[in-house]
Amino acid sequence: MENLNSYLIVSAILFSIGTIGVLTRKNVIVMFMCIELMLNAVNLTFVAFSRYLGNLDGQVFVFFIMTVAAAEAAVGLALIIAFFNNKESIDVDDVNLMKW
Amino acid sequence: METLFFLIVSLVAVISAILVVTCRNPINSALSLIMTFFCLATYYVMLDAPFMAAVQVMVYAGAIMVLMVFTIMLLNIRVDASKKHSHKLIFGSIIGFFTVLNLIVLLVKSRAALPTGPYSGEIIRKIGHTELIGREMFTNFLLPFEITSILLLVAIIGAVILAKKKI
Amino acid sequence: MSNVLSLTTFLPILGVLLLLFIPKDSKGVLRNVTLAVTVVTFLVSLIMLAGFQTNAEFQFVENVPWIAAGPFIMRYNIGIDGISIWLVILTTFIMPIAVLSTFTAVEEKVKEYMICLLLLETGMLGAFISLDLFLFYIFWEVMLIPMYFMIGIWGGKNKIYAAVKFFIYTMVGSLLMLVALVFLYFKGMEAGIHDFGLIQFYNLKLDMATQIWLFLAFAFAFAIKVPMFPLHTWLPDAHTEAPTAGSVILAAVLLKMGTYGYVRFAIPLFPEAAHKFAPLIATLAVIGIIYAALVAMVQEDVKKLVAYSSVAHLGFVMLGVFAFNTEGITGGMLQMLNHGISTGALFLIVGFIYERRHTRLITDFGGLSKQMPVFATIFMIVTFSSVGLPGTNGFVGEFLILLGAFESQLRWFTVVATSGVILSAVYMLWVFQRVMFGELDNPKNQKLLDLNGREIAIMVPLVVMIFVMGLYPKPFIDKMDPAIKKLVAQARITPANAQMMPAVNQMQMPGAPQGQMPAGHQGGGEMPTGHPGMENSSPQTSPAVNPHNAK
Amino acid sequence: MFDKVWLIPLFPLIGFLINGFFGKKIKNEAVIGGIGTLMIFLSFLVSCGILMQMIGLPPEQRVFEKVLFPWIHSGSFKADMAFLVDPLSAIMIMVVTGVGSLIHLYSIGYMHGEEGFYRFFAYLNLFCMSMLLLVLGSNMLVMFIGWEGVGLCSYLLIGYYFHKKSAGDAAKKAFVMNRVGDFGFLIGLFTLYWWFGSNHNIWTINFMEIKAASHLLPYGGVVTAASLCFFLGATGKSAQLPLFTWLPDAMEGPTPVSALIHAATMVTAGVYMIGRMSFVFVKSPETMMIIAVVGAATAIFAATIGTAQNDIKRVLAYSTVSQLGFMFLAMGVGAFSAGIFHLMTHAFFKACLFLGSGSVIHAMHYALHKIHSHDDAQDMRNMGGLKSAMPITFLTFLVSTIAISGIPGFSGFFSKDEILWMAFANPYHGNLNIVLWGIGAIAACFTAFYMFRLVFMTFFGECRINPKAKEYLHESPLVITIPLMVLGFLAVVGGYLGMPKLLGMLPNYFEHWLEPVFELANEYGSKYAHHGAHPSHAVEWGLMGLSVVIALVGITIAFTMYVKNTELPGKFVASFPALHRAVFNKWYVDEIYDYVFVNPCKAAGQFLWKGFDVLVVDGVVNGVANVVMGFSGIFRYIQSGYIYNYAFSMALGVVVMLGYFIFK
Repeated sequence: MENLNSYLIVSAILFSIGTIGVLTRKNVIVMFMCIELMLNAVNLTFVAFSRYLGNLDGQVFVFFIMTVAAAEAAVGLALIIAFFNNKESIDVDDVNLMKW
Repeated sequence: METLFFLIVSLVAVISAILVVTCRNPINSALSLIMTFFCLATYYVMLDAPFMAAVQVMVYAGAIMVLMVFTIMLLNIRVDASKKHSHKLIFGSIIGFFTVLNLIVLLVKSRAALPTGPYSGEIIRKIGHTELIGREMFTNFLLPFEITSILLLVAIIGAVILAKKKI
Repeated sequence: MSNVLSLTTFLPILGVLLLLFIPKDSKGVLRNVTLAVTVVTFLVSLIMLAGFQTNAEFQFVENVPWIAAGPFIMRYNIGIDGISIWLVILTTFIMPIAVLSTFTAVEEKVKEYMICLLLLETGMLGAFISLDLFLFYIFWEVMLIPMYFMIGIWGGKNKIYAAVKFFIYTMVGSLLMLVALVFLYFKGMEAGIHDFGLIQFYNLKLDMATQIWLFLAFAFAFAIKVPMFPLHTWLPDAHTEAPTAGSVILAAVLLKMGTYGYVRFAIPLFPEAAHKFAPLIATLAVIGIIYAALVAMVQEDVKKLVAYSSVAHLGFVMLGVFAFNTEGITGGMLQMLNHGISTGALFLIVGFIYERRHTRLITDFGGLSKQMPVFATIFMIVTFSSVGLPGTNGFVGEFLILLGAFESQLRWFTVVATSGVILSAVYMLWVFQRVMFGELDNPKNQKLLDLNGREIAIMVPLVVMIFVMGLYPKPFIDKMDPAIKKLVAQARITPANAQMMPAVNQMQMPGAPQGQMPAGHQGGGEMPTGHPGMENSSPQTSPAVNPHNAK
Repeated sequence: MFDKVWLIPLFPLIGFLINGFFGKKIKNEAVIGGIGTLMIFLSFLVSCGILMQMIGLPPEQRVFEKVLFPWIHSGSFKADMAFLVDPLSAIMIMVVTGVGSLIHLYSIGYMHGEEGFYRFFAYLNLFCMSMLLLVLGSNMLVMFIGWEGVGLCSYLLIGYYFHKKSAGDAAKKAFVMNRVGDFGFLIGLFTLYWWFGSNHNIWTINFMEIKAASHLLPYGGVVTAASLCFFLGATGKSAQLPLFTWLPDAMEGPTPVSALIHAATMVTAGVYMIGRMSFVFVKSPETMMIIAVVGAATAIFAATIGTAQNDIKRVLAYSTVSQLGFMFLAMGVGAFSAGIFHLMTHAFFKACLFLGSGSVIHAMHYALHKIHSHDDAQDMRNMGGLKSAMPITFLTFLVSTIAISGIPGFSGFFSKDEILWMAFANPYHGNLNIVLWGIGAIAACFTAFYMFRLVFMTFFGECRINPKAKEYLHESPLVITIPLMVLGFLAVVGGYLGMPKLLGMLPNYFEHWLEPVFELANEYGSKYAHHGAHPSHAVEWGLMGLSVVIALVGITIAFTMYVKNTELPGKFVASFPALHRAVFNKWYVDEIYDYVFVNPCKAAGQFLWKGFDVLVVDGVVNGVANVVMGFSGIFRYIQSGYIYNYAFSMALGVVVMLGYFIFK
């Protein structure tokens, strides 16, 4: 097993890249993927800590996170489709109903 | 040897993650993301969590990403060159850079606690990861597990209602 | 029937629940159900009136624990006395009329409109019957919201501005009131009161500085609602933009909240401060009377004119209330009822012609008498009621107010205020003349239809009340008299209090029934029986009042 | 019979309700008019009964109060719906119901074929009811109901032809001017009530109770204030200076209305009120003097305007104002019964004059209508020579004119001469007496002049009406002429009730009758009267002769100018153009009022609305809102509405906070 810190650094980098993606991309689906990326970075942290601490709770959490991610993907993609049906676009700039 | 392997996997993971963000075509992004997921699965294996790796591949790389790709295909979005990024990439990069910096400094400055749990690599390998997870899940985490199922049900209903044009 | 008061108050809420089950497209059913609910509420309130004993006590009292949050204990404490019962009756009386007036006026979102109306009714009734300050505050705010929506959704073309203005004006005042309320609560705690019960607070003796600040906060909140000059500018806008029923309710009941607030809370809770500020408030009231009359005179929009006339009328009420004698306060109370009836009727009348012509500009009309004789007759009666012609209700209230104020320290204010009587005749008759008299030269007016059966049915009860209250106000006065005498006794300041006295932060008689209170510790204030008014009138109190009024 | 006094106002009320609610459905003019007339006639009968009973009683038992129901009771204030019957109100109800019945009868003919026939009779009945409440009220508040009620009816009846703008304006003007008076009435009421209450613990507005307590009132001081306020009320209602301008405009109403309301009854309410409260007024020498001066000034002022008017009704209107001035003069010099006496005789002859003019207008209108001419039927310049066409109208008109001019033997002489004599001989005003008398005498001269000018222009000379219309001129029907004849008869004989003692042929029944009412006032008055040398009988004879001569002079001038030498008026106008213009335009009083009161009020209203309400108050409110909005306008850029912006700020926040905790 590698050093815990290595995993955590990788995780941090992945998380940051995900953040950058969410912040900079306009395509809602890509943003969505970036969110998945961030979730996975967190998952990695969980698993790494779990392994390091010898406690399986972290991995159970990862399991739950995956379930939530699946649910999120389903609902989120449905939302995107619904949005696309309305606006013929998945550009996040067009999500402007809240804008005044 | 193991360190080298770790470095290669890390490199692949980071590069494909960067590709997710930078690729113009969402399909390419999706494919890169799958690549990242595989890298993560590799890490899980390296961390003595083969069950998690399997789930990672099946659920993430399989189910979720198929859903994504399917959606991309379904919507058939043109690749629009001019409007890829909402913000200047630089702002995002600054945020990202500082996030990394923060986290790394945090790592460096902090000292992890000593291992507390009973499950060392040997025990896991001896008993079997899947069994351990299963035991944990159906004893200590039974209620959350059941609630998760409800969550999934709600998500299914929500997805159906949202995606449908006329209910 | 011990909880008939709660029944009256929450019947409209039951109506709301009923309305929820009616599909929104069946407008006729919605309207009729709402009408039925309000009529039933009115009938229940009449039962209450029949059971009302003519004395100074609060009746139909219900007092149960409600919220206990840490140090704050709120109770569901309601009851009515001679002062509030008539306002309750006024509310329940006006509501069916207001509902009936919307039958053709509102075609969009009927269900929501009716729900708003019913919620509003509960809010108004609740505010009138609350004997717990916190409960009062809640109902006070409850009223605000349906009214906000009524103006904002079903209003005229400038509705958003008007609705927001109305909301913010009122909100500013009520926030101050909330602060004062909490402060009062803590003051009460020091004296051993552990809830927001109004009656306990009546017995609280506060030092002058506290009284002044609390009075100012309460008075500000109520002054906005009244509205008193110069806080009145929300009223013309709100009235002009609100739908007819909204204007009617706003004028008939909501404005009374302000004056009622003075009568029920601001004066008896802080009598010394009230006396101290009486000249200021009388000044503002008198300015309001003259000012609103002058401004009303030059209005081009009938509805705005009526709105300004409200300001003038409420100025009279304030003058009467701050006379601190039986005549003045009785006049003020009567004038509240009168104003509810006659100004409500005026808004209905404006609504009738607006529905027909979709304009309210005076210049668009002229000569309608010829085309609409019934309308002309009713309009004229209401106009004269608003002007205060003897024989109509407007006179009795106005007269008693002026008489009471003249007897009190406010003599010179009264003289000025009386000239408002002239001005009211000027602007009301002028608008009547321009709308109803003259040649019927506008071709659009030549095909106007006279009032139909429903509209006449709306106006008849109001017209009847105009004459009943004008010719035989005795039952009204008799019912409210004991309560007003009690109020006068509470509002009277004893010489000891009139000095800048040290704080007497203790209750005189903790938990004693309210009715025995005034005679107990207010020197010389034996509950009058033989010649009550003579003892209540100002001359005796004048030496006590003078030190404060001297400026 | 006294007990049935409430029937008197009740009958007209019933008539009002019947005609008001069902008149439109009845349609039959005879029935509507019949009901209206019958109701007021029934009141007249009851009034007669009361009068008869009162005559049978000794003077001290002639006061009776009937409480109908309690009205406003609050605190110490008490006002009942109650009626007071005493010699004064007995006379008033006789005049109101008597003259009222005749005018109702007349209206059946005069209003024939009008669109709102039922409305007219309903209003007329309502008016009678209000007027009866006014004179019968046993406290100030019931009087005030009537007081305002007659104002209302006057408003309704002046505005009867509501499609005419001038009618609407006149109606409003009348009501508002009356309201100015009402303001005074109310303040006066408050002052008395408060003074008695706070000083003597007598909380009352009941006339009899005030009378009983009136010895407590001081001379002058608060009484002056109160009585001046009441007097302001009287000037509004009775069209005295400075509130007289509504009365001539009120002629926009139908002629019977002018006769009933604006000549015989309503406008005399102010006089009646002073009479009713004589014991208060007389306690203030200042007020008495002001009343006398205002009365005399009004008498002369209105008389001058009357000389230059061409509208037949307007001349009569100014004449009414002038005659009312005489009544106030009488009140002001303490000759209360003379004032009331003049009120009564004036009711007879002025009602007759108005009805006569109505008859003329009716005929003119008919004739002009027949030839589709749009000439003014009320303009005397279009009349002339009508005496042959309308003999009965002419005769009654002439009789009444002689009466008003003060020719001995007719009623006006007795009452007016009594007033002039009292103005000269009263003990109250010292040296002012001679001035008052002089003004009164000159006003009487003017009266004779313009009244005969009216008669000559209308009935004498050649007919100036369109020749084609001439053949349509005819005498009015009986229903119109009967009231004329009755009133004409009364105008002749009415005066014999109150013959001056000096002539000694008959006792002065009238003064004797009212003695118990004014006894107290005279007693109070004598406290400060100047008991100088009482003018001798010779002086009285001389003055009486002088006033007759003055009247004759007026008549002669009129005769010279309008019968013998018809160019004279034109020459006169040509030589004094400014004077004529001023008189013709009523001394520009209306314009002055517009300039001084009406326009500033409107301007103030505009300013307060646009300047203060909108600019200052709303400016502050909107200003606060604008400041908030200005800031939010800056901050809104943060709230772009784009999700990624929010995400960006969130991420930034997380990074910064994390960084803070890490690097600190």
